[in-house]
Amino acid sequence: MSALPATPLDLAPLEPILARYPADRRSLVMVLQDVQAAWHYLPREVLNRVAERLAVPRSHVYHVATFYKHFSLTPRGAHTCTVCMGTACHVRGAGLLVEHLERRTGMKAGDTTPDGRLTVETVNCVGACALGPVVIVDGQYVGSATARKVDRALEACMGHAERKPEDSGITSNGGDSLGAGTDRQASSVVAWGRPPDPQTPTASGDGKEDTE
Amino acid sequence: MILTINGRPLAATPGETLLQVARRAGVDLPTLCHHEGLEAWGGCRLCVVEVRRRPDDAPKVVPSCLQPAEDGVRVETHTEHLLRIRATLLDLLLTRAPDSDLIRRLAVEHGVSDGTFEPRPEPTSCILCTLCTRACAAVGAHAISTAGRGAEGEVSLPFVDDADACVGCGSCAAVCPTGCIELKDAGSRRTIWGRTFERVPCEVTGQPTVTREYAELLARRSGLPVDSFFVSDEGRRRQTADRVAGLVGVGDGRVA
Amino acid sequence: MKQLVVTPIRCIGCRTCEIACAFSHPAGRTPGRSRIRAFPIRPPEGGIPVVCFQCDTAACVTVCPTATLTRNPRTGAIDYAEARCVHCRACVAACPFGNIGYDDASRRCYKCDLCSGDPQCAKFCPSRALEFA
Amino acid sequence: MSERIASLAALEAWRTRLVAAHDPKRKAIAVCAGTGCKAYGSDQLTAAFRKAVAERGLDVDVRATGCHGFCERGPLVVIYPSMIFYQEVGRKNLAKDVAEILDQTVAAAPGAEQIVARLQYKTPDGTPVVHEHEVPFYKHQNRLILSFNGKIDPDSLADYVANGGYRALAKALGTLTPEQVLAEVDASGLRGRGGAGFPTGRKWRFCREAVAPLVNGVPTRYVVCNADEGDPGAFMDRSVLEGNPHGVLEGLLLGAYAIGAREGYVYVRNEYPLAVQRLTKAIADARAAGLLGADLLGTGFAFDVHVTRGAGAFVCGEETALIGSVEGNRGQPRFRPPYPAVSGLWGCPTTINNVETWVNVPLIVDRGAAWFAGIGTRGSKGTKIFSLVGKVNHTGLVEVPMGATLRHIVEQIGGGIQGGRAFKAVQTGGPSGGCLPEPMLDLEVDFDTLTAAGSMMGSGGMIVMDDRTCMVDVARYFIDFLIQESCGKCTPCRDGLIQMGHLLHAVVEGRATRATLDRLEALAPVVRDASLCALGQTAPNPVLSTLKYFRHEYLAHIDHRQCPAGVCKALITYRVNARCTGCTVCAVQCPEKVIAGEKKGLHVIAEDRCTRCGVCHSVCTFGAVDILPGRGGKE
Repeated sequence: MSALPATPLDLAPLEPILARYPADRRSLVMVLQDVQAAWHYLPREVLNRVAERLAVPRSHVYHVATFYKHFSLTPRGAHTCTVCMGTACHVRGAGLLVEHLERRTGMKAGDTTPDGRLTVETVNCVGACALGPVVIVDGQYVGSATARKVDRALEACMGHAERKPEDSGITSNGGDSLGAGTDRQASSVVAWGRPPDPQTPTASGDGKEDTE
Repeated sequence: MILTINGRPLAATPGETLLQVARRAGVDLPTLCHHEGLEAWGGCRLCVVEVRRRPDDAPKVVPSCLQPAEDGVRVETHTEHLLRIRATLLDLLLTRAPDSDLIRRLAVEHGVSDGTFEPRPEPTSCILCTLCTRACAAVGAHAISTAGRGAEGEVSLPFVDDADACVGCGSCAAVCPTGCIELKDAGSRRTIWGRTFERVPCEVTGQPTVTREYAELLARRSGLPVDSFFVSDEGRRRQTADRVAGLVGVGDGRVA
Repeated sequence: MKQLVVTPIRCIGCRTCEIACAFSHPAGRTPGRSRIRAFPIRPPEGGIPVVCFQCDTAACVTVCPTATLTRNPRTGAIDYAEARCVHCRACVAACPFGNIGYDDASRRCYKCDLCSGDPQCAKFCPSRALEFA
Repeated sequence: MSERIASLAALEAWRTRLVAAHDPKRKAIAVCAGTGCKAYGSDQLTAAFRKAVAERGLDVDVRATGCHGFCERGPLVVIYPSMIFYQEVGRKNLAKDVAEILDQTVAAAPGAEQIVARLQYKTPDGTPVVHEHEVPFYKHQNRLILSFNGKIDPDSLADYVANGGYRALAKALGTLTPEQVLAEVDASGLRGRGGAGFPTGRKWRFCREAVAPLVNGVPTRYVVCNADEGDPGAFMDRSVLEGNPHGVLEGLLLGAYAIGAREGYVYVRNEYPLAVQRLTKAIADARAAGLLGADLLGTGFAFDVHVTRGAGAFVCGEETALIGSVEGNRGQPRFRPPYPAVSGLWGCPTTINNVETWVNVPLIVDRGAAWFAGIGTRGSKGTKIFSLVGKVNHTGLVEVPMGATLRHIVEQIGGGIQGGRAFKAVQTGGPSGGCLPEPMLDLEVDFDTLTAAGSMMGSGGMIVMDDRTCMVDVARYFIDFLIQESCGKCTPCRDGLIQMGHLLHAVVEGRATRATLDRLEALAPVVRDASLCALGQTAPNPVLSTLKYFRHEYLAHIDHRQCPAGVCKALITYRVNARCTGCTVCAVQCPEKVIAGEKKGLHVIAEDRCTRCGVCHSVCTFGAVDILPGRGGKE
């Protein structure tokens, strides 16, 4: 899994979050939302502090934090690529887009790249069904997504992702499961934190967490 | 109020559940996640019965452990559909607890000799009935809870290893229907949820009593001093007899 | 309301009360645990019977997390509703007189329930050390 | 307009001032700012219009509005007052499109506007359409709720008031008793738009008549807007919240007044950040204007509303689960009775209605129950917004009166199936609904007819499927979806769905026998009848309805090991046909490197090593890769 932040966690951002809500159980889900937004995940120390301040048992905070799909107990990537798997997107080939991303990053949807730069995940409907399949890259919606469009969006937001010349340029056009899309393009692949083949995951993430 | 179970009219008092009325009338309804002393959960669904308010209504399947008794309602507890539901539920639970004697026994009683479904990858005998977490909450420790959602859910400590809140009272292990919570007592040492406690020995009889953490919890809840919990019942009875003997002036104020 | 009156001075230490209690609270097919204990005194005085006082503000009722121990309005006893017990043994630890115990074999607490209003110990006590009046 | 409106009269005065100030002949460029169009860059388009208008010194408004509904053709632009409709504006060439629209259409005198032909909508047979209401997608609709979306700027309270906003509230607070408001909603026949279609008036009455416990001395009831909209394929609540937040607030205000609640919550799902942003602004504006808070419009009525966000749990659409989530717990359903109307949020009587239900209320109070009851069928009154998506030409939000036929929606409004392919099924009611085949196309859609057909209204998702959608795969998809979303509380749903998933995967992967179907049909009623909440109770519907209407597809998977629609990987074969020109793209793109062939020569796929990832088919521009049912090669 990706590198744990080397420095001890800075809990300062928690105070303004807690100040916004009454200090009792009813604020728990909202507080967790803001913590997720601030740290991109729910650090253990923060959750323990939240339990204390809201006078709620830690077991209850853990009980709630592990229920909702939006919350993550492990650090997520600085960038997020979310493929919508709603019914409308499913019938228009979202599954093939997920496979494309899994091939591209060498990991399963839901994971984060070892260097902590990118999380690829699926969500069950984002409500932009008319332009299925939809992929969201760092909050930017990519409508009628094709593999090429997704690659371009990722390149744009991942900025200087290193290019690997020797990798064969593989892009596929997700499009409809039976390939309604026809534009083809052989751009060179951009490996986002994909470990060198053969895939021997390094023991511990050595890359320094370069969160923007 | 009067309601009928399997055609038999029965008296019921408001606030009673159908399960209570049925059991009082000797009707045997299986339950797993129900416990009279704990908040009703309604998750295992083994206790389901069919109810009809009016004779021609379609029967509605409801959990008898939660469904309140209503005047004039018609209840059936062992229809063919209900028996098939219970059998299937037990078949499903065998995928989680293939080695649990209770589940196997109940399954056999409902005609399921061995599981017909694909077992869970690593069955842990836990059937997620949450009796343990509810007992822990009732005792006031709130040390464990269910983590994760859906079929991947499991009972665990916060962050899997944070046993700070556990007081070592053992209720979770006691109420677990499939016995999948490990509690080891060796002399006065008690190990549960990966944490080892010392049960304070009774000053009179030397038997292990409660853990210090549990005594502190009981003190908070009852207002009694912490140290008052470290004498076994055997020891206390002897102390009481001594005191009475002293009051009455028999013997030299002490029991033999 | 009738109460179980204990007069220790009359006790001869014969412990019939313990047998009567054990037999009238069977655990399965065998006699259960006696809810009364007559502690022997150095001869010749006899013994001190110790049994639940059914306290007005009972420590066992206070600490019980699931309202398993409740006052029986008819008999005045504090009854133990086994179905509600979560085996946390708070009551055993809390009773200042040790009159409630937990029997691991039958997995339940045991305490005096005044035999639902007809205490057998008093009935069989040969020396009227125990009376239900 | 930020200062407080002190009285009902002040509100009306402000409205008359706004209407008078509105010059109907004034030109305005309305750019859609719903999520769909924003995905295609409508924000940049609006900015470009504003800059260009300033540079040209044109006296014309540029307004960002809520979602117009025709999302796939976004960014959508409508030129007022003549209602000229442009689609896909700025998708390919932003500057050119902006310049041409301004110079040819906006700058010209009214009536003499020239139309930029290439940005016009064209019907399937190619005839261009000028005005929005002439576009078939819109023409066959009856847009009551969605009409606000196109006109008003969602961030502007003034726009809403100018278009009749809060008139119903003023009417209620000024002339009607709470009982009369409730009676009006009851008489209108409005039924819950969340999915079950429970009569709204009756639900309000239960809540109003329930004993309200005192919370710091005040009998407390709550009104909640359920904006969880978890059904995949449904996004009408999103568009209403983003396009007309004040409409929802006014509905809540009217409900609170009728029921006797002083506090409300809008529970918005986490995947709708824009809706939360627009709603939060609308609430702030309403508070500043004295339309929320204490002593509203000087009438002594007090009501305030808070936005709470979901965090990714489909089950939270279920009322008691939603309550749990707002209370800071897991979104896990609770047994009923007690129903939320009697004991909901923190034990107080709570009315929970869907976004679309609430936004209907101001229309009913404003125009009267009789008007509303005049629309729709005997059992289902008013209009319903469907999100028409999937394999249909015009995808987007469709608002039609109850009773419109599926054919009218899919063909006339939806413009038929993409690529002229054959219609196979339409899925309604989300994971709780079912798939209806071609013979059902003439079904008049309302709550009861859909339920009778083995499906469900649900929130209104309508996913159209063609011959290249495998119905067994759809059933597997929904069961896999529900396995992820099951809260895990009760055995039949938690463990039953897992087993239904295994059985369906066996069919999809060609490992099934006829007995597999029997086991599915034996397990489904147990999950349906024994589950605690609607998620589990309706989970088998997609499976049961596909088994009922498309059993032959299941049998093709089982008996012949073939997937007729060419979807299920284990039961199809990719094979290059004669149209191959040897361009070698597929060979280059194939991740497994299993395609052999010389440049300009016919390529051949090594079918035994092909993983059926579909890349070759999708990158081949000559249609030279066929997907054949049945498993050639790889055993």
